[in-house]
Amino acid sequence: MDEAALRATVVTLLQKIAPELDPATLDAALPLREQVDLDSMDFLNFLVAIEKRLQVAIPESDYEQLRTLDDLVRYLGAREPTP
Amino acid sequence: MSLTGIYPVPLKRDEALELVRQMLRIRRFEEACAELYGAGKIRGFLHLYIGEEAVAAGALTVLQPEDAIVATYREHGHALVRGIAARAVMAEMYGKVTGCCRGRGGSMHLFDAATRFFGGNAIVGGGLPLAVGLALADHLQGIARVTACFFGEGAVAEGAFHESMNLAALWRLPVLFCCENNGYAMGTALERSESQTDLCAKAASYRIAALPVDGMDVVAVRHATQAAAAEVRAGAGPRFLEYRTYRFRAHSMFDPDLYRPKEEVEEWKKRGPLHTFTDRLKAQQLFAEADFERLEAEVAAEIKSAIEFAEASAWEPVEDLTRDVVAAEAAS
Amino acid sequence: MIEFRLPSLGADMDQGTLLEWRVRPGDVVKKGDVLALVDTTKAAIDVECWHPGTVLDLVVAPGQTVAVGTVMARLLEPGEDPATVPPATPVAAVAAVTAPAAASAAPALAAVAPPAARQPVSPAARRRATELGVALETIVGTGPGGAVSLRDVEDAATRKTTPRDRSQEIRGTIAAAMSRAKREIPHYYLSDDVPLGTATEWLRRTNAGRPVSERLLIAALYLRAVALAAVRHPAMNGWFVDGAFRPSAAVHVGMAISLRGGGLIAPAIHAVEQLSLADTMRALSDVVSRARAGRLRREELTEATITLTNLGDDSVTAVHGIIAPPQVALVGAGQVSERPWVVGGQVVAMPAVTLTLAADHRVSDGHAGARFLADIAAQLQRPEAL
Amino acid sequence: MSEKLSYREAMREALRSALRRDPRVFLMGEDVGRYGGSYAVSLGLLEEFGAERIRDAPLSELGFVGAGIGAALGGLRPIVEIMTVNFSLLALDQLVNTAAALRHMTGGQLHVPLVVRMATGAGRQLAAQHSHSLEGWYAHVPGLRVLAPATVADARGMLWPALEDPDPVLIFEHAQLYNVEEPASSAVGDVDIRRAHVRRAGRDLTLIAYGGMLPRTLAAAGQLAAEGIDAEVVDLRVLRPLDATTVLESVRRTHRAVIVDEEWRSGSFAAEVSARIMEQAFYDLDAPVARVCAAEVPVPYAKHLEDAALPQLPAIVAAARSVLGARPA
Repeated sequence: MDEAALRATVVTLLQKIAPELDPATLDAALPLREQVDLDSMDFLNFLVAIEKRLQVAIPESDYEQLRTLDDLVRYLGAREPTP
Repeated sequence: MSLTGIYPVPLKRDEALELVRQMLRIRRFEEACAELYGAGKIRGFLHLYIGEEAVAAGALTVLQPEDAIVATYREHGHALVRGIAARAVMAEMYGKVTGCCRGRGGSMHLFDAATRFFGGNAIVGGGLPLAVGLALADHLQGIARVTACFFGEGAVAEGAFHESMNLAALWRLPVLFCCENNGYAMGTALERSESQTDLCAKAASYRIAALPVDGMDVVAVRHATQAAAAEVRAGAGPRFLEYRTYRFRAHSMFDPDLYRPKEEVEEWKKRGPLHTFTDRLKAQQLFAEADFERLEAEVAAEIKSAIEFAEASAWEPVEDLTRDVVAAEAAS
Repeated sequence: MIEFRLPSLGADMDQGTLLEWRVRPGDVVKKGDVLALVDTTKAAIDVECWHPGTVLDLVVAPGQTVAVGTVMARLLEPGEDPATVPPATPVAAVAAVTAPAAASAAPALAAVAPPAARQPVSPAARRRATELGVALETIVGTGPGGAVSLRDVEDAATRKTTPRDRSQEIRGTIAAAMSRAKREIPHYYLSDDVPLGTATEWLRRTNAGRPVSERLLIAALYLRAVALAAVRHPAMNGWFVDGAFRPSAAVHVGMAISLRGGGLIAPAIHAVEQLSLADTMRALSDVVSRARAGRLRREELTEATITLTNLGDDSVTAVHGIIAPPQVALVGAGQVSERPWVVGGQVVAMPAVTLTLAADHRVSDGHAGARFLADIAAQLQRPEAL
Repeated sequence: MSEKLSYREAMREALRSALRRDPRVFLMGEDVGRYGGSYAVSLGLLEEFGAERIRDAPLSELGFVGAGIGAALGGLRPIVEIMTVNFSLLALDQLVNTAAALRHMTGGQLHVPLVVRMATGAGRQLAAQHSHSLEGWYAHVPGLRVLAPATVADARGMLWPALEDPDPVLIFEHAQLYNVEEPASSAVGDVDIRRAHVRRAGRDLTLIAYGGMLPRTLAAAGQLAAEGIDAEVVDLRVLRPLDATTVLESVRRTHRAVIVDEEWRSGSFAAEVSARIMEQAFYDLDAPVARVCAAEVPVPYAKHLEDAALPQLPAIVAAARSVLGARPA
């Protein structure tokens, strides 16, 4: 999956959590949770969806690295697909 | 009127004076009431007994304290002679809380449990079945006392009269039926309301021994009542006395009194119970003008005091309005 | 024949709009099956069936708004011959609902009747509100006894711009419930800073070995701690109804969940005191996702016995909440942050949370509340036992 | 011309006119003749119509009411006067067991074209045996028509339609109304004895009253108007069969109802009216129906207690305000 496709997938999954999200207004370089109003449960569910879809394991200790959309795409691009 | 006439009064002086005093109390009390009614102190209906005093004075002075009295809405005299304090009666007429019924009954509804005075009934004939029941209670409990039931001749037209006469006779109950026949049921003369104007004949038809009495003669009333009450008390069953009397005033304060000739009223007034009795006593040297003056003064003081008491008394608090509709513990 | 009627799912629910049927005629259903999804002023709610049977016909069509108590579908009892069943009578839309139809709702629903006192609304106002599509919960009554009057409804209708705006309705529902709470419940408030060093470390270690879907949130620890403490402090757990407190044996924790686009809902997670921590987490996850999707069940809306509100994701230190009637207590948690903490005579950086308690003074006093709060704090020091 | 006519005179005129109009009509009761009626309603009629048609009866309520029923069966049109509603209890048997029942019980063979008039109500310090309002009891009984004229015009105009009614009609005359006067010109012609009457139009609430409570209720409406509250006043005037239509039409417009009734609250006629409103206009109500009734005590003699026992103007005004809630509609 190329970066564009990966980005699109992540946004789609994010929209399932936050249906009102307009991707055009999302700044990929700014923290997601503030922009999209994700609480810890939303974020958890978001990660669950990513794990399921992309078969990527995300340890809790990595949460700190996953603040922006760019972070996520970079992080997932480095790990996908899980063998 | 067989017993009327000038014959010696067979009474001791103090007994005679007591009869005068009671009649005088009633007369002066009611005259005061009429005046107070005009002044707006007494309201509702006010039925005066003036002219008929000999009946209450003669009859009630020979009944015993344990006997029961049932009366009508023309009952001020009965209440006074029975021993309800004039001040309590007057306060009741005023509607004050110190009245014998806390001011709830007024003129037509004087009651006093302490003297076994069971009203005070403004429904014509309403007291008769009640009296039968009081007597039934005595009969069933074996208590030898009399229930004296006063009612006007107008009540004779009610079904309650006939039902009560029959019950009392059938069960031989100790009721003394005291019919005060003043000739008019409100405005209707006896002969226009009864096919049989001989009321004793009606009683006799129920096999009740009946006697007409000159209700203007306090001595006749006294003796007839004494004798009849003794028979009733002895268990002979009910007795019926027809006191033939006359009210000098209209039926009530609101009665223009157009239904009887003025001459008739004047004729009866000549037979007024108070002055005919005192005349006889004077003729017998049992009574002097000074006695009369002394009694007048006593009675005047009593009534003045009663009025002052009523004037000074309080009204029942409005918060107590719903008190005594039923027993307190059952009220909700 | 079984009549499947629109149940009353909350104190203020008079009607509902059928969103979709989950069954078709001929389907065999068992007790507890969800038959329909119904939209209410509060949420879209799954409505289940209380009797086994076979769906005979669907009386109400999706999109139709009907009064509580209206027969929505008819089911044949097991073994019943459809030939013996008379044809269904069509259902009137709610604006034309007649008195008997509305009145007939009560008996069948008594068992699930909401505990809260009914909002006083005059009959004329209620009817007019239906006609105008005004949510009664949003209206402060000025009629006799504070009842919503005809004029109140008409005033509200003229103020209103978007009649079917969900968030506005929810806002109104919250306004009504919270106004009532502030009016009726004498609140008292307590707070305590609770160290979470042990708990956060335990969570970190526990979550480290787990896939995302099995990881725990601190909220789950709070839920369990509150439930276990509530069992020991019955004056915090139950309902105040008809002038008396009725403690609850089970602890159904209403979890305050903020809704996207505004609003708040606090569905109950049932019998948390009996759940494992993992099950608690699963229940929490489930209820949050369904709440956000507008898909709650009726019990979840009406049966909470105590509320937990966790604003830990927001940068607030403490939350002083309003009790949701007829409950009598609400526990609030602020943000978990590192704070200077004295441990063994040394100041250390300690993850800590400010826990608050809002409780009903008609039922308990500050001392009892303090002990309850202390108990929760103590539970959180032993996360492995949660 | 502003010649006045009192309620008493209006009733007398109604009697006189009926006696002149129909030879089958006669008046019977206690002291209706020579005495002129206990409330002087029939004063002078004896002289004009004679003792046969203005017939004094002994104190035999059961007897002469029953005789009135018999005379009606026998082809006459009796008007029976009972002194007060309290005394009518002595005749309750004949009224309920005979007059009201005969038509139905005989399968329609017999009917009782009888009119019974009686005074009702309190306010004159006559205490517990002369003051009650029991018309609601009679309104409970099928087979009777129960009227409560509250105005001079109704006093004048109800009697003839009542006499034309082939079934028994009871007319309750509140004793407090006898001296009420209205311009004589207002009291002409028959009155519809099937319909209630709106005495005052208003938008904000409906005050419902009858008989002796009507003047007081109108006064309350006047006082409310000064406060900016526009009350409609419905005079029921026919208690049986109740003209629910007029009441409901009004309540559907105003959405609020206060019923003023001198009867005791429990089981009062007001209770019946309230139930009708609840049954038939529930969804039109914007406030609970309120009632202003007598205190549940036998009416006491003392003035202040009697006043306290009866529905008074301030209580009516207060009830009206209460159904309006926090602000006037």
